[in-house]
Amino acid sequence: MPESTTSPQTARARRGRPRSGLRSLWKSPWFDIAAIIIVVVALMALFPSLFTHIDPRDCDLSKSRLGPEPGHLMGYDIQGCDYWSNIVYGARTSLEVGVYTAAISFVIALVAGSLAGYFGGVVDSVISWTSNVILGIPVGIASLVILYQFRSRTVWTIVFVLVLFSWAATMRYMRSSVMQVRNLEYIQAARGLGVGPWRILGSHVIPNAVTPLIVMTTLSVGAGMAAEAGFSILGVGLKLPAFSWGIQIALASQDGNWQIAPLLMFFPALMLGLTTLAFVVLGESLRDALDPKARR
Amino acid sequence: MTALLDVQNLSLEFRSPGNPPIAALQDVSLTLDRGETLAVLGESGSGKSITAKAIMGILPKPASRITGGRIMFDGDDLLTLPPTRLRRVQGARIAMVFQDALSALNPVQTVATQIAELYRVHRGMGKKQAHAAAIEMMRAVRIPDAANRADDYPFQFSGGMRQRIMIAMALALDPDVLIADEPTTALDATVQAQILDLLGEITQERQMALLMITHDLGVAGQLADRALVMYAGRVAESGPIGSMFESPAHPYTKGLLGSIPSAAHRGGDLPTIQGLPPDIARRPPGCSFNPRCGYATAQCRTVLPHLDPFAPDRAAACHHKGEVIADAPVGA
Amino acid sequence: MLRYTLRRVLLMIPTLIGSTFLVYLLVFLIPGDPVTRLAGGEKRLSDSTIASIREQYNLDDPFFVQYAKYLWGVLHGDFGHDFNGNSVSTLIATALPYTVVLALTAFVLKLVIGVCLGVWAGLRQGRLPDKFNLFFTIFFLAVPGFIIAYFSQYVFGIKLHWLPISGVQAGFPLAFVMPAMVLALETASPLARLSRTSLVDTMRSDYIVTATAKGISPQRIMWVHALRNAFMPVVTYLGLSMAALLGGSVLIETIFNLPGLGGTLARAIDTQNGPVVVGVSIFLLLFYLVAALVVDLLYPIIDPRVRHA
Amino acid sequence: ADGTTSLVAVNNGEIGRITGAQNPGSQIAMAICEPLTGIEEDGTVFMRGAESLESDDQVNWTVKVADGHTFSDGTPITAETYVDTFNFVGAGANAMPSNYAYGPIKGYDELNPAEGKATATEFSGITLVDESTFTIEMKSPNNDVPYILSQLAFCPMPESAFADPVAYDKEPIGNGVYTLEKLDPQVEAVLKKDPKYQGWVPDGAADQITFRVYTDTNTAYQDVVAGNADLLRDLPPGLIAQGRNALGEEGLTAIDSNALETYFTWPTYLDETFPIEVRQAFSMIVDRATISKDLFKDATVPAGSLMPNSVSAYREDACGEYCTYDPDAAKALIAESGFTGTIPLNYSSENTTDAATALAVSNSAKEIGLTVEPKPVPAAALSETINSYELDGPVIQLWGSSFPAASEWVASVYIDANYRLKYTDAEGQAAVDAALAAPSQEEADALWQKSEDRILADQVIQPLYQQVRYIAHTTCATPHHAGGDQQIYRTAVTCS
Amino acid sequence: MPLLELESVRRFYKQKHTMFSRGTHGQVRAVDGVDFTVDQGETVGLVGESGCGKSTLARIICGLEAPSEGTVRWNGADVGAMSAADRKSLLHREVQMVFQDPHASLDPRRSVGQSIAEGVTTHRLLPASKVDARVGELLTQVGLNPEHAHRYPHEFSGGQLQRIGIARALAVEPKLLVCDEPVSALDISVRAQVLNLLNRLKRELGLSIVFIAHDLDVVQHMSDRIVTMYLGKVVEQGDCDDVYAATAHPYTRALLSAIPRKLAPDERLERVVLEGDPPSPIDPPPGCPFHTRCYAAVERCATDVPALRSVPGGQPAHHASCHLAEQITRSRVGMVSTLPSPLSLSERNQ
Ligand SMILES: Nc1ncnc2c1ncn2[C@@H]1O[C@H](COP(=O)(O)OP(=O)(O)OP(=O)(O)O)[C@@H](O)[C@H]1O
Ligand SMILES: Nc1ncnc2c1ncn2[C@@H]1O[C@H](COP(=O)(O)OP(=O)(O)OP(=O)(O)O)[C@@H](O)[C@H]1O
Ligand SMILES: [Mg+2]
Ligand SMILES: [Mg+2]
Repeated sequence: MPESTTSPQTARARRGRPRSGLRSLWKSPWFDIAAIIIVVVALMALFPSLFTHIDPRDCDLSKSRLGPEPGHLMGYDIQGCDYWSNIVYGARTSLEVGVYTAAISFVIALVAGSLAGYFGGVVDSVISWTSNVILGIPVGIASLVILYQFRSRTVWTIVFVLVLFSWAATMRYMRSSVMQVRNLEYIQAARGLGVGPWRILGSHVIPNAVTPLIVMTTLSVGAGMAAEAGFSILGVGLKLPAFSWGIQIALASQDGNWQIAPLLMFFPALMLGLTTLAFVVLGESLRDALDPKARR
Repeated sequence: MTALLDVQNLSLEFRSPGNPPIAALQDVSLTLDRGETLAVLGESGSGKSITAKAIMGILPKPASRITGGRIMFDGDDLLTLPPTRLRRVQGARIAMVFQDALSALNPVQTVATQIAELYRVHRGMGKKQAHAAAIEMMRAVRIPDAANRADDYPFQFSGGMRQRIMIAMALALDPDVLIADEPTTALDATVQAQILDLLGEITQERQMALLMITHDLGVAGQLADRALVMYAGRVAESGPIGSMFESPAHPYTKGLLGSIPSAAHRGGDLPTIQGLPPDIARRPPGCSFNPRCGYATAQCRTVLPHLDPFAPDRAAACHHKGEVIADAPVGA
Repeated sequence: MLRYTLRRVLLMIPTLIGSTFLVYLLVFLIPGDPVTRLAGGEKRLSDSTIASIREQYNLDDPFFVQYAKYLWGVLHGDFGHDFNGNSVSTLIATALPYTVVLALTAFVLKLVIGVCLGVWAGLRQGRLPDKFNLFFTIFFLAVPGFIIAYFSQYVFGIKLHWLPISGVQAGFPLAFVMPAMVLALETASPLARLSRTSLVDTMRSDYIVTATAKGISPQRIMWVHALRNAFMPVVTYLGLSMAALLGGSVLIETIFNLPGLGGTLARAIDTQNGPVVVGVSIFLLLFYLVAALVVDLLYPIIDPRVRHA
Repeated sequence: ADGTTSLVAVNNGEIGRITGAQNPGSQIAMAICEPLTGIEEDGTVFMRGAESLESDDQVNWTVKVADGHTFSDGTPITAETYVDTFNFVGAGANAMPSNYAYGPIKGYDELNPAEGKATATEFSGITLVDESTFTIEMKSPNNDVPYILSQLAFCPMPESAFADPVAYDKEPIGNGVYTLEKLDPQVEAVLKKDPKYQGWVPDGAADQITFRVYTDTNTAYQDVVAGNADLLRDLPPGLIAQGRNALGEEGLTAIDSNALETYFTWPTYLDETFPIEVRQAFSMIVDRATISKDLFKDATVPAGSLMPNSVSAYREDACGEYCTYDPDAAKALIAESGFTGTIPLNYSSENTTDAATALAVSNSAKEIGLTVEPKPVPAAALSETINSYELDGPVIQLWGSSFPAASEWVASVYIDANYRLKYTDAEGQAAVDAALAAPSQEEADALWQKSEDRILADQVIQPLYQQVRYIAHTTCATPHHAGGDQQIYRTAVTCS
Repeated sequence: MPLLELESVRRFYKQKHTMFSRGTHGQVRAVDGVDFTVDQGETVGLVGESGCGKSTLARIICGLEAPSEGTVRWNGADVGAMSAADRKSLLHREVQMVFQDPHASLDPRRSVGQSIAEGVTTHRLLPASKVDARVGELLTQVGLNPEHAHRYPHEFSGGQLQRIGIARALAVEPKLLVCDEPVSALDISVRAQVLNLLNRLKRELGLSIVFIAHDLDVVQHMSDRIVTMYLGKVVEQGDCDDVYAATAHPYTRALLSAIPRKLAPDERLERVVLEGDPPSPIDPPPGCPFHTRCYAAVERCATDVPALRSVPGGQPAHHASCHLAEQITRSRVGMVSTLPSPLSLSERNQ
């Protein structure tokens, strides 16, 4: 065989193609916006005092539900507390609950869905059976009862319950796309190379089947944030007074408060929406970056 | 008189993030008339399929970009034709057989549906009628037991059968131009002969123009009137197939013909063109073929040869075509 | 295929038993004694009354005895009673039609909205419709459902007088249009997103190029070629959501005053009425299981390469 | 169309039990029931099913049943009907939720032993005299008997009801102004005026009343605004402001005599943990005026008394300094007590106004360095904790009277079955007993106030606010109430 | 003992995937009772009509598909009875396949370098640091550029992908390479390079090859032995020279005669044109499956199934399933004169 005209080393130096497309992420303005939102919200969660000097519980009841004014950009909440600092301090719980829940159930769904979809048979039956039982239980009571058993509840307790009841549904997306991919010829080719089932799953099936799961997971970040509020209100969530966007939305929605002061609803919903948007865009960019055909 | 299909100086680039664009096609020109068969030969990876896709208007987006040239079909420039008018050309007047038939067929539609779709979309036929016509086409390309297999899915067919489905699809609407990208590679000799006969018949009877990409010089010789040899994204040589095979004017063509195996080689190595096939991302300066060329001179390493006509209907992009022709003919 | 179906149907039995047991246990474990609240808000029942009521509903038995008695009843077609003396079967039978009508209407609307939005965005990837899809999704995710519900009640009920504000008095379709629409909008986001993304993925396949070469319009390519290929996750979602819709959206049923299953279940949980909770749950679970089975049976029809073991 | 009037009233939530219960079917029960007595708007009693009700000693009461009154199915109502009903409902074994109302009658304890089987099947205090007369003997002197007998718990039931009271509840046969035409617990109940009914009919009572189930207040409100429903009671704060604009004066009525009050209650078994100074301080950091005005937008009024203004013994400021917002004094008190812990403030998680209150209290406690932890508890769990004396801190509790009498407010604090505070106080109890036996209202009121002062001094129960009932209605409906308690069937209706 | 041994292997596919289909009715008989062996260092050319079951057979050999009936023995061990670990370390380590459709058999989300390296890393053939170099070497061997390793499948031409498929299979250094039309999309020069490479590996490492191709010149050049299939069955097999020179089955003959030879048009004697439609593998005709299209068919062909047996008068290893094998061998119908005549061949063989 003839020799190559250039040695591999010089060639690589000349056309330094990144192995994965992750670097191209930074090229998209949408991704930038999403990244900025996430960074800002994360900063809020970590260092709320960077964003506000007002104690969120320094309240004056007579200012209840007053609108924005200088120094109080978002006005006052129902209790007459500065709403902006409430929002800032709410970032932590909301972000933690939303992101942890989404991330953990993503992982569980990924694993369970892949196993069920790829191996089928008994594995599938067991996993599907479990998920069916979970889906058949009314989440309302189940989470109430479970959370009630915990005397001290942290963010992780909430996340635990939310994950417990969310992986069962998301698992099915993974399962279905794995079922679609598992018989394709390149999977057979890998099998023919003697690649073990786990490697096949990890490096061939999952990358080609994970898209729907990413979509559903990023969308669920907001859902987790909202669900946390329900627990707090019911008395099985975090110890009150707690701050979170979910609680703020829930309080604003009670007793017709939103009719008197719609902004109380607007601001936390906006934050929740922006954060979800950021994660959705992030997921979308990630997906594009992982798909060699999508790169521009 | 202009030809039915006239590709002029087509140039095309591939782009990918973080890399300089790759000029996949440079100044590719070709013409094709009614009833004529043009064989496109050339190195693997030289841009044959890309040329075909460019004509079809189905280049991969957003990776590729046409940087120059025109594709005239029946008086229209396909590159600037509005989408709705282009669609009336695609499939109906210009049709294409794709190189890899499994990926090119929709995995979740039965093969008959996919053929019938053409009748339904372009001819407005009813469902039943289109289905029947589809089965008829499947028979024409010699799918055994066509009526019974019509409702099978592509993955249930063998490689050659899928390829024939692609051919059936391309021929379904009696196109004016058929672009066939290695249409018979997966067919055994008997079926291949039948399909080639069928193609020959259609070009004769219906004055269809056939642009046939192939590596099988036998097939080319049997079917084509003219041939076009591509090398590294450029046209190396073009001309009537007979005279070209007899006296190639480009060293690559010559090398190609010289690589045809014969009984004499049994047990030993087959002849090849020396050197490594070029990478279009890194063409050497001057003539792309110069590192592998026995005729190469200093001029070849610096000056890009143009596709010069030299005999009636023949052209070659070589600084030394005279010498090449003069050398003794090669091969069988 | 038939074997697979049979096996799945048989598997439903342990699933049902497992779930009812769990649900019953959960109700049992809900903190607090349901009976103490029967007198209403403020007044407290006398101890003797509480004792009598507990006896009446078997509440003084240990858990397993309660469950056994319940199961025994179920096997004899008696699903028990709520604390107001309504039989659970009647409750379900009256609530079910509303829920089914609402769920089906919402399902159809949602399917149309979600898939159309997805396809539209997929067709114009990166352009305005795509962005619209994104913002639609986020908007309906972030804005609480009741705002949309109240807003549409205000606009279409009070201002325009097109539709009744609430209740079932107007019958189908009038009474169901608005709640179904709101429910559909509220839940169409994931569908829109999912179908859009799956479609975009699919649109990068080679056979889409073939379709283009056949001179088929982008719309037809989307609907006929890409959609079915992209449909696996979408159908999965639809299956799950059909079951969820039949479970009823408590919020929408509450706001629009539809006496459906969701509300029945929510109230039963609230009053810790085991028989009702379990009764409704069995029902919903059955829906869910059937939906899951249908979806699983649909997979190989959507994509013939999928086989069930 | 034919000149008949009709009313569509909002029923908050599913129609539960109608007969023999407090809520939520009681509005329907009121319309189909004619108790022995009735209550006027100003809180005075008048005879309905009874022709007369007399007693010399406030212990033994003689009831003469009005002649010719029948159940809607035509069955005549006699003294025996009442006696049978009372014996039935009063017996705990029959599991009638309204059983508690019979507590003051002699023989109740034998019928309702705290544990074990009942030792009697009939009230020893109730005797049938003749066809139209029976007597009731109370445990102790009780001048509230005319009020007590106005309660739904004392509605007569036909004999057929006793066999299966649950079935009867679905098709009740009443003796009141209306009969139940149609009942669909999840959708609506339709009542029609009973043409055969002989007794007292409220002015302007509609020919037909529909109780339509609404599960969402805002929706109900919108339907009232749109004219699809006529009457909605208990508007939440957010809707009151809204209603003022949308409905105006003629569409929004506030009942100015109140019958619901919210308290902080401190179980006495926690006295060690939370000494009296702490309780006093706690009460003083509550800014009742601002809570009512700003937090609840006037849906409540600050309470300074354990009784609401619908009771004649009511004083505006019985509580004095401890119900006045004074953080500095509170701080001093806490310092004095040396208390450093956390006060968990329990409330029912279902109650959104309690939640807002708890948070407000917690916020203002923080200003003086006191930690109050708002602690929502699922309603059933909360009742159970209260009933089993296992609270860990004060609890926000709502109390509503069944009739406008001071006993319903002050006396109930001493009855352990109500708040479960384990509160006893000999002096206060004596005042209560005396008040119940007092011959005149003035004397009684003075005694009530005295016992109220005792309770307030012990700080076991602290007034917070009284709910103001706001009613949204269409112009054709004029809401009516009886001593602060709105009774829908008494709404005067002008539209057809 | 042959390296690979297939014993009456069958593979039926359910055609219509309805809920209730059962039994063998309506099944595609893709492979219908094939006995097949490959020896160490041997190249077996597998030819046959499109759709006759070659790829299916190839997949069965590589253990990618289980036969419906029959046994496959690799190195004497029954593949069907192997444990998963054995399969990996024995079968997949030593038998590799080059897929007919190079595009579909490459993971679109992995760079071709990753795909090629996969076999090497799976079987831990090389330390991680040397894998890249090995990939580069393999790419060079098949005439591609080492830096192409970082590209993704969709960035390659059909012929390039085909070579990547070959590189992937060679990466594992198998004992048996099953090539399903490995060079069909390559121009002659590159094809020659690849074929030379395969032959070199065979010479140097004793690689065995099952070579499926339609280009009979290539098959002839590569193969020691030829197997012809028709409708899921083996109809002729024997040493390459014997089959080419003394073709005993009319179908093989038809195949040989159909090679397009524009370059030497006049050397063809007579082309055998197959009449009629190819029969259906769902419902194969009775008797000899080829009789419906056979130019030499006689009455008994329609009823009697011919057995695969030694060609009378030919080499003992030369088998054909034709009642008329002897006549066919003698006739010159469809023979191509560029090939040595049967006579001279037998002379040479002696
Ligand atoms: N998964 C499948 N389901 C149903 N039928 C199948 C399947 N795979 C192959 N077949 C059928 O089996 C027969 C043999 O197919 P195979 O791919 O082995 O043919 P082949 O000899 O490789 O043909 P070619 O040369 O055209 O590639 C064909 O009729 C084909 O339609
Ligand atoms: N998306 C892409 N990005 C970058 N390069 C590409 C892309 N698609 C094709 N190429 C390159 O373009 C060149 C021409 O490809 P084309 O498919 O036209 O070759 P071909 O002549 O048809 O070869 P073959 O005979 O092997 O099919 C090849 O070198 C290929 O690597
Ligand atoms: Mg090509
Ligand atoms: Mg094949």
